[in-house]
Amino acid sequence: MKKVLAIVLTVAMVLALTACGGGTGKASGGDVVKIGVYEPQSGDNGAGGKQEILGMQYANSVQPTVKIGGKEYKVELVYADNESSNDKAVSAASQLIGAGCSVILGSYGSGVSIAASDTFLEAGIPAIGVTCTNPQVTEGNSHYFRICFLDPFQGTVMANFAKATFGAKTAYCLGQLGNDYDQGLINYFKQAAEALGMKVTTEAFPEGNSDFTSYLTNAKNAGADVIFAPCSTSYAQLIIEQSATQGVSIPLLAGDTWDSNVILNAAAGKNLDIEVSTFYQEGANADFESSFKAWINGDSTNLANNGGNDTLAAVSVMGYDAYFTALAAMEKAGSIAAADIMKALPDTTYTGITGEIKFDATGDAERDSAVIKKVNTKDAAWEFVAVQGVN
Amino acid sequence: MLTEKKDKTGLFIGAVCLAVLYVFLILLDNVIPQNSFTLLLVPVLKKGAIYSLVCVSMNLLNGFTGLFSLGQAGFMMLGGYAYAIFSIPKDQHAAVYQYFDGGLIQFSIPEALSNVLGESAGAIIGSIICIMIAGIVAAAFAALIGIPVLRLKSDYLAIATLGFAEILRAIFQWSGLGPITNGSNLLRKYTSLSAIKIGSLKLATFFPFFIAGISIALIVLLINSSYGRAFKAIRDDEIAAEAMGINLFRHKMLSFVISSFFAGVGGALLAMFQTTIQATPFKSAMTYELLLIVVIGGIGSISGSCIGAFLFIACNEWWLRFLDNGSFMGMSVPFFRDGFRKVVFSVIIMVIVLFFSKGIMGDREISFAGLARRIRGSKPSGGKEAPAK
Amino acid sequence: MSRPVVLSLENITMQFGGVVAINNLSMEIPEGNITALIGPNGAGKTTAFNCITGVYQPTNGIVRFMDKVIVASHPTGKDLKNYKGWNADAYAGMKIIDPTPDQITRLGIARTFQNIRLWKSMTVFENVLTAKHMRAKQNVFSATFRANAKEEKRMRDETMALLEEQGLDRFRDELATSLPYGLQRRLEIARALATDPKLLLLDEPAAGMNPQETLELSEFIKQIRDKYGLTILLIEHHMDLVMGIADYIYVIDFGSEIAQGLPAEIQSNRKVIDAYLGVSEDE
Amino acid sequence: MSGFLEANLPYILAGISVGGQYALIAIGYTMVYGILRLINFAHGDVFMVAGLVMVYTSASMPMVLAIPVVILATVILGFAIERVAYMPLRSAPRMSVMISAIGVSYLLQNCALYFTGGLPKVYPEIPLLSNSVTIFGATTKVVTLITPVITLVLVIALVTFINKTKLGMAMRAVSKDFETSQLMGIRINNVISATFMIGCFLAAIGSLLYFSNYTSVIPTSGGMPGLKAFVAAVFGGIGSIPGAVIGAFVIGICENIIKGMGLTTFSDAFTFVLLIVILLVKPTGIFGEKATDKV
Repeated sequence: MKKVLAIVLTVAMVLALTACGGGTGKASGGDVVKIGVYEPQSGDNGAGGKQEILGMQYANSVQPTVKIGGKEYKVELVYADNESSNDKAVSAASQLIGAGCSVILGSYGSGVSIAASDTFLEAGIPAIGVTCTNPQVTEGNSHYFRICFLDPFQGTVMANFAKATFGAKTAYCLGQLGNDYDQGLINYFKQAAEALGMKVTTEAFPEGNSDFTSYLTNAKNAGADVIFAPCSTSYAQLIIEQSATQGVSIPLLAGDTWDSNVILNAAAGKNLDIEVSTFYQEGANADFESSFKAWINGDSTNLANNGGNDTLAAVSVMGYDAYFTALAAMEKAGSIAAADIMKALPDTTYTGITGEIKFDATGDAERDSAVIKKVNTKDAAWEFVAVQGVN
Repeated sequence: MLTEKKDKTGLFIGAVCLAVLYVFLILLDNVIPQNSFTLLLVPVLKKGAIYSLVCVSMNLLNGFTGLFSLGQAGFMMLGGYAYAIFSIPKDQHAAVYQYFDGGLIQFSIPEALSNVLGESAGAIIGSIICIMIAGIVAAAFAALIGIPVLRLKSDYLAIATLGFAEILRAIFQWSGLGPITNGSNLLRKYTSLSAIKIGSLKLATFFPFFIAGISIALIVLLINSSYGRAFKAIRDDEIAAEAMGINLFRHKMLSFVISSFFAGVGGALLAMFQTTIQATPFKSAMTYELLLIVVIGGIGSISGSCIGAFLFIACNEWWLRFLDNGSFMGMSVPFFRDGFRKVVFSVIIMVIVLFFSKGIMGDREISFAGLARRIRGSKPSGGKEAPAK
Repeated sequence: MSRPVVLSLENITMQFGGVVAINNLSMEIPEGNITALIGPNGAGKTTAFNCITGVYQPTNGIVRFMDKVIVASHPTGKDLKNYKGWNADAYAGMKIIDPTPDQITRLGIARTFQNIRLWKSMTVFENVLTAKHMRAKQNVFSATFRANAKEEKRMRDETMALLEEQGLDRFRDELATSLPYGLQRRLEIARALATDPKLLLLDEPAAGMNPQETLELSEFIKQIRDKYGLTILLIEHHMDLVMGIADYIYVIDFGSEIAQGLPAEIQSNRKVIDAYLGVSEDE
Repeated sequence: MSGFLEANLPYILAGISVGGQYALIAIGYTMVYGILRLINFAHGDVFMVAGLVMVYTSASMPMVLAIPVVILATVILGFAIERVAYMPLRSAPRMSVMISAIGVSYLLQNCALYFTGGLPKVYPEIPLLSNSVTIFGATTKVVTLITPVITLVLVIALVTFINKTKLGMAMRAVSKDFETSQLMGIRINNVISATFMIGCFLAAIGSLLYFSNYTSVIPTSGGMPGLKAFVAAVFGGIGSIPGAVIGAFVIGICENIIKGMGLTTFSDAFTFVLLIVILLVKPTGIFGEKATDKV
């Protein structure tokens, strides 16, 4: 019995090895250009990562080829799951490099992007951040670009919005302990809010926490006018649910992570005021949306990855734009070599669904406004509120 | 007195194998052209070496001293942080500690040494010093934690050490300590493996093997010394050990502190490998993973832990990744989608645990002396390399 | 009784919850003597050993070794309230001394166990060598870096000598637990001797041995006593062995001493015979 | 007074309700430990699987049917885990069994990850349990109030079962002395299976209550509650059922008071501090029996 098992295991290992060797061996060459999709597909940010990938997949289905230097290349997306975890970042990144990707897209979540940054740098492969908003992703990195706005901007936008719309005097911030995205955004929100004369209380919940009633009571007892909770959707769902059952009617504000179906589903039918800042407002481009939705509805896996319905998340749209930005950079470079693309990227411009993408000196897209939208709890849909700038 | 003498041939073969490995690693970094295979191989090798060290240190505690401790990830975290904090260059402080006004500790050992000794020497010596600091910090914490928890027995010790690791993690993520630990945010821009080179000779893969090799050699020497025998005596029968004059608390503490020292060194190497460090991944799941490796390799076997570490890392992060991609050798397979790799992987682990409960090596060691004897055609007699039971 | 007393127990009482396992036991063991502690099963013999060797803290009483108090205790708190033994106040003013077993061994008291406790993953040689660890003149650094090779060699040589003397050298690389029962007992004694004791406590050394082996063991015990200048306290059921080698005998039953004296006196003592034969009260 | 109550009652309520849920999981840990001396690391994941099964069954059948199906499925899962992963290792060293438990936990989590695709699943609303009520100005779910009641009823039933029935007696005998019970003709394997099934039954009930309150199920959902419940079991003296229940309530309430005091960063850490303090003061927990090694 044991011997048979041992043999079976060994054979499986060898097969696996050859499969990898074979699979990656014949990777480059031919008329294929590979784009690495460096996204979380599991872990805390798995849901967001999947939606971002959807955008890229859709874009790939819209335009599966690219013409570079008169030659037609088939664009192949190569995926690596970074499991929302920094300690898996290097090997996931190496996998993409090993597969011969010319450019990398991602990741959802700034921490994993920063963690893989040096690996991409050493390999000389440019990366385009889609929705990673932490300034450190691109700061001091010549190879990392991004097409979204940054946390200092987003935090300030939300602080301004809290002041202007709700006349907030006291804000309660809640983020996950050990999550750099949450803590970073809260930090900028706090700076801006205090500059506006607000009183800010910050608290953090430990990973794996599911009881938020005490935090909500704390917010209530602190006399908060708004709760700013830019955490990942798994926790957001619990916060929404529990503030409804606790009867806490303080408006909930959050950043781009909350722009997700998960939030809509959780908030449906509840008496809550939830407002988020994001990259894109659904309904801004009807043609694009209807075909995107048709594509999502056409495949059950896609539908499941989008959270079970066809509401477009802004990250999906950003993923779509990122894909085309990458193609634009290749066309501009006139080459599929990573080094050429990296050289071409700073001057690449692309007008996407979410607006014009143009990189500044640090490699960040020049964005001066964010979309603020609010949950219509009756219809479980997003409602446009405002386009808000810093000033 | 025959077996007392070191078998010279065995030692020689071992040394040659090690030398060949090290030369290969240096070639891998410098001469062998990068291709899709080496690109995947190199990170697995690096991480495998680091995990080997950490698992051997865990084996020292759990396998050789019989102390069931689950705090290893916590000590790795301490080491990783200590390393990073003391090696972030001065001009990067403002960027790294962006929310904490550039942080509290305003010097970098590798940088300071680079100014004196030149860049590559400074980076190498500086990072080695920081690795030592990492080990010492972890060991110091272990000594503090050990005073209360080592009085506890078996499962209670396990749960208390696990608890301490979780407490440490919360403290490190606390924004009150932000100026030192950067709170919930990453530490980065410190001296990483790619900075380890002599002139243009890259040592990025060699270095973790080198440090892990020395550390494991030290642990092996310790295990084969009088103290190592005392540890094993405690594992086999605490009451008899105490009756033979072995001070339980002192020896358990020694084992705990030494194990933590090397876990700290491993943590520092992991930080170098990852190029960024954050407290989040160092949770109990990581300790469980290490424990699984130790068991798969064989509790009480150093070479088993090393083999286990490489196999585990390779399977987890390389060989089985194709299971996630939806196709196998060009064919698309219905069950293959993301997450399937982990299912298969955990089934393999269960099979090993259930059907090969002694692990790959049991409590034996790979012995070059035995190998030499086998080559010469005589049977191995007694000693460590023969099956113990 | 002109020889100096090596070990003395004074009024040792050991109470577990409501059960008094030893009640007011006093003993004196002169240097170079072989003293036996006998009694029926469950009389409290091993408990007495455990009180001497620091495994248990006695509830009351003191133990002296070479004129020095090594164990001292008196009931306090909850124990005092439930105390059922002899005079609770006798040592009330005394500082409690509760050493760990290794401290006792360091002083020069070694023991064997009733249910053999050899280190099962180690060879015969390693079992004895490890017992030498306590007296090794090296710290963890010098041991790891082999800085004091002479010390290590001395330990190994002494161990080898000890094994040869016990006739165990043939088995040096065998696993300790693979030895036949009688040899395991011998190995335990060899291991205890490796700690350089002045006093050796043997807990039923002849348990499970046939008459021939028992006879050999008696000779062996006398031999090591003379060779190492030991004082020996042993617990035993085998009357042949006890009567053959003991210089003096203490008999306990239900935790209390019922007789003491020379072997011949004990053999004819009515109380002892009753205790062993379980004579009922009315007879 | 009413202001004080209104401000602080939610903490206590949350604490009691969380405590009740921990208690139901903790009993599973403590019973298994009592008999096998095994920390069943997979127990928290069984709890998570129960939650996931509920998500999937409730989508395809009415609630009255779904709840019994979930409970049954969880009990069968517990039985299967014991038979497959623990029974073959009965004579193996304790460490191996514990590793097997970690392996099962790993497997369950990864299977959950595979089936859910890593997306959080929304737990269905159970009529009655999920409704909101207001007491003393504090609003909460019905389940919060019901949890301690259900917990106490189940614990009393369990204790009666263990003290009064033949199987219960066998369980007590096995936990006192494994080998002797075997010699006395007790069918060890049946007793152990029964223990696992009872533990999983309670975990399933616990999962119903827990996820009705915290309506998101992810593969790691079982981790923290599992760990906390285990801490509760150790706190109360592992092997003791009343100990586990009291430990669970103490931990649940303390945790929420700590959060209320604004020390949110350390709410988990505090649980472990509490544990370590108790272990140092009373190494076998509050109700644990002192074990002495026979020399």
